[in-house]
Amino acid sequence: MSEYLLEVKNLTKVFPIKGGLLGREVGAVRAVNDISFKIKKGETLGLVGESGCGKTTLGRSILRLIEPTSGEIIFDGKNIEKASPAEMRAIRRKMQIIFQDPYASLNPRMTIGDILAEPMDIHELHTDKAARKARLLQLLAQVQLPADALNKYPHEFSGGQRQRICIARALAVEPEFIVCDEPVSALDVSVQAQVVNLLMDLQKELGLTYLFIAHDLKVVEYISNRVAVMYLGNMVEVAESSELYGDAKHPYTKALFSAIPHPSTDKRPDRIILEGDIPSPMNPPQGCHFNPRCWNATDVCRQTFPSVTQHSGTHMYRCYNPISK
Amino acid sequence: MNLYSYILRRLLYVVPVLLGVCLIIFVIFNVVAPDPAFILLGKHATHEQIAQLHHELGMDRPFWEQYLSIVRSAFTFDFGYSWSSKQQIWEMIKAGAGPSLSITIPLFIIVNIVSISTALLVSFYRGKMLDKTVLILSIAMMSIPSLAYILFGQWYFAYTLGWFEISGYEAGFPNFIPYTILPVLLYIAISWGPDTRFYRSVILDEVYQDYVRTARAKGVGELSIMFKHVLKNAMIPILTYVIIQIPFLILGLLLAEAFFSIPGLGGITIKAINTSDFPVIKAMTILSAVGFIIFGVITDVLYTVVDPRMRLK
Amino acid sequence: AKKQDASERVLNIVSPAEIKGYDPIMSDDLYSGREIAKIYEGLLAYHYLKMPYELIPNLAEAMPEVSKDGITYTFKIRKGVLFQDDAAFPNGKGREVEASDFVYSIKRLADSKNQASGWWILDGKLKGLNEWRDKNANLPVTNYDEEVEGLKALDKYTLQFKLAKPFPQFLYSLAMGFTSVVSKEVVAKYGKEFINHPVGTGPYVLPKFDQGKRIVYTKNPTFREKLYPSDASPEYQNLLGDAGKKLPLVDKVIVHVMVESQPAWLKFNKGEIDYFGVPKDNFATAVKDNKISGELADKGIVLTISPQLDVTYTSFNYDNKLFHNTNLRRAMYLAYDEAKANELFYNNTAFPAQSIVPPGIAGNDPAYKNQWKGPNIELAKKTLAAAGYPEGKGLPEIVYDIPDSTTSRQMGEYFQKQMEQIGIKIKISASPWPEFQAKLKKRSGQMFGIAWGADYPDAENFLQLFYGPNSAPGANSSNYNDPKFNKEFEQAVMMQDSPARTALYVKLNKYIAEEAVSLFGVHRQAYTLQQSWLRNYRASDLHHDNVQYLNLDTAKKEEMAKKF
Amino acid sequence: MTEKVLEVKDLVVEFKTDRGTIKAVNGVNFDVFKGKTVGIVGESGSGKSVSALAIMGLIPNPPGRVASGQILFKGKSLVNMDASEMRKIRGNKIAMIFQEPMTSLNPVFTIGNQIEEVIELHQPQLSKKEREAKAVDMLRLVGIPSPEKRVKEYPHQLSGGMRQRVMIAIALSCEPDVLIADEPTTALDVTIQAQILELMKKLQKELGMGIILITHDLGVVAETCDTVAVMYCGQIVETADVKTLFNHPRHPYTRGLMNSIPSFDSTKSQRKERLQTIEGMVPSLFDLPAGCNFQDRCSSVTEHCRGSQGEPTLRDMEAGHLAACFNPLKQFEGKGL
Amino acid sequence: MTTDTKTIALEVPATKNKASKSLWQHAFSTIVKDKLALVSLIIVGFYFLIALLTFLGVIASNWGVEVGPSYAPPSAEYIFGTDIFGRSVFLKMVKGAETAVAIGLATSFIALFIGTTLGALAGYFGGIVDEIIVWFYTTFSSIPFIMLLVAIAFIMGKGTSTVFISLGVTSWVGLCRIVRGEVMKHKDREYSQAANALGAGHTRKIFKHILPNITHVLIINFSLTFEAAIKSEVILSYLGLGVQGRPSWGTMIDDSKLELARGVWWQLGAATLAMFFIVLAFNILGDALRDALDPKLKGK
Ligand SMILES: Nc1ncnc2c1ncn2[C@@H]1O[C@H](COP(=O)(O)OP(=O)(O)OP(=O)(O)O)[C@@H](O)[C@H]1O
Ligand SMILES: Nc1ncnc2c1ncn2[C@@H]1O[C@H](COP(=O)(O)OP(=O)(O)OP(=O)(O)O)[C@@H](O)[C@H]1O
Ligand SMILES: [Mg+2]
Ligand SMILES: [Mg+2]
Repeated sequence: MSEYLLEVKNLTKVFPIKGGLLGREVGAVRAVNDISFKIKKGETLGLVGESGCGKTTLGRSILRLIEPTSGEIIFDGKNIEKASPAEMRAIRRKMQIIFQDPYASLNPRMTIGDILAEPMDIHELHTDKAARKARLLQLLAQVQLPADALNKYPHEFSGGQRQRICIARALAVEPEFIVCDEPVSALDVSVQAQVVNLLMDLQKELGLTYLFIAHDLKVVEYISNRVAVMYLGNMVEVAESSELYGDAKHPYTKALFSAIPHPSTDKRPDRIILEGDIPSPMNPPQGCHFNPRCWNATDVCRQTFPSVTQHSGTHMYRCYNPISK
Repeated sequence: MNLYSYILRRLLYVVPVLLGVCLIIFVIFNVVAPDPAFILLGKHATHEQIAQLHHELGMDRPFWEQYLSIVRSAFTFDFGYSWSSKQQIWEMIKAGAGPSLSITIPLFIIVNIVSISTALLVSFYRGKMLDKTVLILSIAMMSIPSLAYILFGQWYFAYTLGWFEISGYEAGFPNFIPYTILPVLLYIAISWGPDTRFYRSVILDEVYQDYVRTARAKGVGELSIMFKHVLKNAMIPILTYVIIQIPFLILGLLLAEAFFSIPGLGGITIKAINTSDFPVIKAMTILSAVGFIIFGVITDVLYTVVDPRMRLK
Repeated sequence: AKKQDASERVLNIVSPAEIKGYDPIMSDDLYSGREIAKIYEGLLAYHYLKMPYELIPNLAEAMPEVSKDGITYTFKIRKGVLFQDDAAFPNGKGREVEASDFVYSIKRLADSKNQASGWWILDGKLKGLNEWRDKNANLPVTNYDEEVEGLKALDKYTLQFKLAKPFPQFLYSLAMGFTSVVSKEVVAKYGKEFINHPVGTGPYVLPKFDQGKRIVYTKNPTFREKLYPSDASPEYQNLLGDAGKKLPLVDKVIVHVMVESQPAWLKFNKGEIDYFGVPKDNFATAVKDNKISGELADKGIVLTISPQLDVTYTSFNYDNKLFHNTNLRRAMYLAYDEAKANELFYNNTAFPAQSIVPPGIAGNDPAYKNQWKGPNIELAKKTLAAAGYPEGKGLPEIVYDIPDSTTSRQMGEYFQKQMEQIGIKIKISASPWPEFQAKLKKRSGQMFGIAWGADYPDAENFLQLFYGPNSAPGANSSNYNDPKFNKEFEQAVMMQDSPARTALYVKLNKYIAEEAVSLFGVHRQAYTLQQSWLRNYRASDLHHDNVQYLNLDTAKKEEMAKKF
Repeated sequence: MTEKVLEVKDLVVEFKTDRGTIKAVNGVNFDVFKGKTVGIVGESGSGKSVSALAIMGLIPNPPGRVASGQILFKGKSLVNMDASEMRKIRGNKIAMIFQEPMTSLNPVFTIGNQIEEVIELHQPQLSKKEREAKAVDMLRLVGIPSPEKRVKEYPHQLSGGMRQRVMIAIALSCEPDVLIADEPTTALDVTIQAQILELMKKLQKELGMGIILITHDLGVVAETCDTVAVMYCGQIVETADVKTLFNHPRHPYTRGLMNSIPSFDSTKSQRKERLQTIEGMVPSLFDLPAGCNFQDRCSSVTEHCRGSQGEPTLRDMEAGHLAACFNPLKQFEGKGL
Repeated sequence: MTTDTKTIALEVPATKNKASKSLWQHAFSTIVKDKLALVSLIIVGFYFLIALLTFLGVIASNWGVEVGPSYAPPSAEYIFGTDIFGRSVFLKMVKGAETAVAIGLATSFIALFIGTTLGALAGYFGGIVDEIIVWFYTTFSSIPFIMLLVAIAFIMGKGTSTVFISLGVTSWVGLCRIVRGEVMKHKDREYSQAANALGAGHTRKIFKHILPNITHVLIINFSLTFEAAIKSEVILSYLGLGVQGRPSWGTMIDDSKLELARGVWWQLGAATLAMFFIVLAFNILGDALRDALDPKLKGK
């Protein structure tokens, strides 16, 4: 078995846009375009990018919550995009997802006990009553919630607590891999820190592997071993998180980092302010998708889509005019 | 996609729906409904006459032919003859449309103006006494069955007080006016409650939108907010509600026409129901379904006019 | 209403049902029949002021010559009678009516393509007519030129009928709307639309029927010289004021079609209607002790009470063997309190029916009392026991079908309550008229509450309701089939009016009554209110053409106006 | 110091709810100076937006009302001001930008129309032509490319960042003295946020207005504000000029907030230590504890804080630095960032 | 880690002594607090009680008995007067409540069943299933209500069950449309996605996750259908398609169209009054339910 828990190869997801006479297809959004990456066991891969660039689509495609258009997903050595429903169910025990909005991801009509028991029902785990109860309490303890939470409803909890419940639900099936789709974006800073700590503690304790999606670079950089940057459906740069921050090669990465407001009043290097808007994913610009906003763009950028450049062992980017250190 | 192809597409959808309507009509009246022959032949019918009538009515033809003939009538509006009155149905419809419209059009206009204005007014004073009073009043008025309105109105206003004609109708403008005032007024009373309530809730939905707060922050006056910002946004559900009433306008007001002896389509429909006049019932059903579908399309198209978000590039 | 020209005499009347159209062969529906009779006429008519009903010539010059064997009837028709002016005729001028027009009109009635609702009156009656009908049924176009033996125009003004077998009631059919004369030019011109273009010979014209709720007739300018009768039965002597005057007497007739009785009654009370049959539920307001109530009397309104030629009855479906049990039927009859029903539903104005034939028609024996007519609960219980169902035990629930109207529903509930007294369980099932009809015709019900109104004043028209061969879908909706009765009925039908025939009618009538073949309810009376300014009104079941005799006192009307 | 354009004194805003009356804003004080930016930070529900709406006179009534306190615009009191007079100030002298760029514009009017409306209201002397021209100018000013075309477009045709620029254009078209920006960039991506903040700074310099910037992002505050107020449960718990506050926070809550943000430091090579957190959660406004509202989450809580001394009030820590705390951090203890 | 577990206890303090409330209980307590809604609830409950008691024959079983003269006006003796048979109009009105409640319940349940099933199928499975169901209800809804009623009466013949079925079968379209929309929405909600990620099957997702979350829609719709059915019964009675063999408010009103002209207004009055209160109560209750049950207003 390889050291990689998850391997994504040339994953593409195209959403057809219906319209026109008789609802024909009139266009398509390439929400995820030919993306490949690997995640090691116990590693956290951060994924950043602006709104609509395809982060969620990528995350959900990996779990086949969205059926990918093409590409391969190899999880734990198994190619999952052809798995039968029964196989898929077994695989889902090992892969879980946590969503951005903790309130929306809890069924408001179920108690926390029901919510946490559901995965066990589905996978027929801990069917014995006492064992079930013990497991529920263990889960609550793992996410640092009191035992009396079991009989309560989601609306009785604060945002941070709800996110913990979501985490507990994901943990209920003892997964190896969790896609965290912006799990802290909806939370206040003080609560965000609690959840980030919890996720990191759990990783240490249970040896989890994360794909951590966020648009907050600070959090991503903090939690991840490696960070991937997406722009308009494409992965434009991947590197060790410290390396990415210090030595971004793609102008977009650079701009993204420089745009982060620093909670300090010290002088900072000059900020790169990008011109213009993010283009529509329905008709991305020709060539490098970033070219209209890029200050380094040359003719070639406007014509051909750049291929992957392997910078160092773990650092890759797609750019004709990478920024030198 | 441009507006025209959108309209065309919506219109094309009319076809399967109309075929469906015809199918339902066919199943009900040609397949499962009781044999109409007895009604038509009167008290001295013979077996021979019944068989002949079946032939005459095409009831002995294969089902698909019968279905096709319904479909044909839906597209040509040639509905054949009434069983009960032996009249050509299309002529009956033409004759009945005028009287029906002479009450429904004034009613439609007045009741919508009145209830939209009331709704704007109470939305403006939302939560205040006026709003609560109107709300309770409108619910209360909704809770009385329309038959009670008619019975009472005719007896009290027309007969006891003598303010209006008791019943009757004369064709032609303005001859019909004295006859239509009372039914129109009664139906205004009947529809005012539900309409006002609907419009109020639609308008209130808009009143709490963020853009209203923006308008206030700009210093826009409350009246201007109601009539410019809110009304234009509320226009979308209002339009739907208003336009969807139109096909029913054409069908007339069943009860009113019966009680006020107005020779409209509503009366024709009631009579057809009472005499099991299937061709007329079928025709009325098809007619109103066609109206309903067409006005559905019109609504969709008007959406794109009123709401720029629906405007297609 | 709008102010009407004072010099113009306008009669305002109500039709409580929709008018279906103006084709005489379709006039079986009473209300359409009345409208048709304003425009179309037939060979014979009933004398307006005679009681009992008396046939007199109308378009016929005189009553026909009848051959001894009762088979051949020869008519001379009136000369100079014109069809009303219409575009169908050359120059739009109506032409003279000829004997061949009658032949044509009656063949139209027989033409199966027309699906005439009046065909039954001639079915099997005229020689060769049924054969002609059957033969033409399968032809694409009916051949009206083919001669029929029983129906011939001997010359321009002579018309001859030959019956298949003697049938004295035949003459009544010539006074019915079905046999009114129509012109083939008009039929040809309007085709299916003929029904909306009435062109007859009668006193009033209607240019086009537009399905409106307000039908306006005007005087026919080419109407022949027809005079108000100068003789009358004793009870109608007071209606001779206009004797000898040329008909019609009013210039314009407006018929208001008002299906709901409330507005019609309100309108009459406002003086906007000239006469009006009192709806049952307005009875208490209108009439007390057969006298008009004070409020109405103040307005000068006059009440007319007249017996109707009808009978209400509850009939059994004899397809169901259960009802072959005479004692069961009698028990039910005994349990039913007709007097109370009369009070509830007819304000005590109807005559309890002892048998089927109503008073005023030969065959009704005024002295006869039906021993099985209730209420007699004791006897009913005994009889029920004798029937094999003591206290209703063993008797299944019986479904009682009624047409769905407010009154019928109430009557049904009443019947149910009555039967409960002796332990018979009744379930009421109401259907709208057409479905109710279908149930009768399909023989699918168990019991029905219905009524029969005379088509013509002859006991045969009532007794045939139990004649086996008339079973549903024919008029015998109880499907009663008693060979003994059938035989004697057939015999009676052939007889000319005579004491012997009357005796036979009486016998048959009593037989049906004693057997409790149906539970006979009442013979109703019509209560009509007239405005003080209305002249010459007489209530009648058969005078559909009465409007031409009516007159208005315009001065009186003006005088009374302030009271309204 | 420059001219004081807006003064908020002891502002209390109450809301009536099913469960009783809450004080969403409870005794808030701050001043806005010409050409300067006041930042208001705090967690969700701390009363930031309500304070802003109170200044605009837009507290929804019912259920809310300004229960007491003063809001002075250039010395004139805005509380209880006549509605029509208030309307003349709103959008004209004091303008506001809201958090949700997606829903704050009226979807059925063109953006040109919506800009013109505010000009028409407050500069009635301008002709229709001039108004149109001004709308185009405003769009150009906020950096919308080809503004002549854009004026005819509807909000749904614009991206979120563009819409927020349109909101800014509307707010600035009458050159207000005070601009209230309620989380103007929260809904936007970082790169777009940077554009918008840059734009606001530029325009402030050009127009010299005072800005109230409401946000929960300390980074944004640090970069754009001159003075900062930190709100907690409807009260300002600490206020100071931006440098002082970030370098020497005195209130434990302020420090807690700062510490819970992951630091962005490339020098720390591998996985970092745990983040510092503020444990617990914000108390419900329905049952605030006696004494300090922060007591249950505070690391340096003492008996004082639990009500024996009443509520802590803002006290001078040093010149211009106030904190509402019985046990403030030492001046240099608070060095967090 | 140990320190953390200690602080947790602090975290959920507020709810400790309060019993945990589901959204339903919450909604109920909201309604109970609203005076007008509470009164409406009591009125509705009262009608149901009356209906139950008449159904069991405890009261008004003697409605068919003659208690006085025909058409006696209201008096101390005859509260709402008597009808043509001298039966107590009051008792008929009471008995009519049974009919009304039966019609309301039957209609609403039939409509609920059809509407929910089709709506859920269409919304959940989408694609061709959705298209067929949408086509079906579009077709259905383009036929006027009254025509469908009549048509169904033709097929089914007369009787109380016809009234139930015809009203039920004509009332599901609105609900179906709403359910479809809601199901579509909830299907894409993150909690459904989460269930998906856990490997939940269709049945589980529909019945455990989606349907419980749209019950408020069903309840609100139920109350609307209920009230509309009671009103529709009048029209059906007028058309001669109403209930038979027992009193209903519709037939009472229909009777009164003949009686009114003779001054007998009490049948109309009694039936209208009886109907007025329950329809009014249902309307107010419907509004209150909407406010109380709408999850938009809760939780956040
Ligand atoms: N079901 C769908 N049908 C059509 N287009 C879709 C669908 N889901 C997503 N998209 C499009 O795919 C693109 C990527 O969406 P996605 O949600 O993955 O972005 P994201 O990076 O997660 O954005 P955010 O930061 O806003 O969550 C967007 O342009 C979106 O509009
Ligand atoms: N219309 C209202 N009715 C009742 N309570 C309200 C209303 N508006 C605001 N509140 C309450 O006032 C308090 C402060 O709200 P406010 O919107 O000012 O918070 P905020 O600091 O702007 O938070 P956020 O960062 O989430 O925007 C909250 O507890 C809120 O529940
Ligand atoms: Mg996303
Ligand atoms: Mg806010």
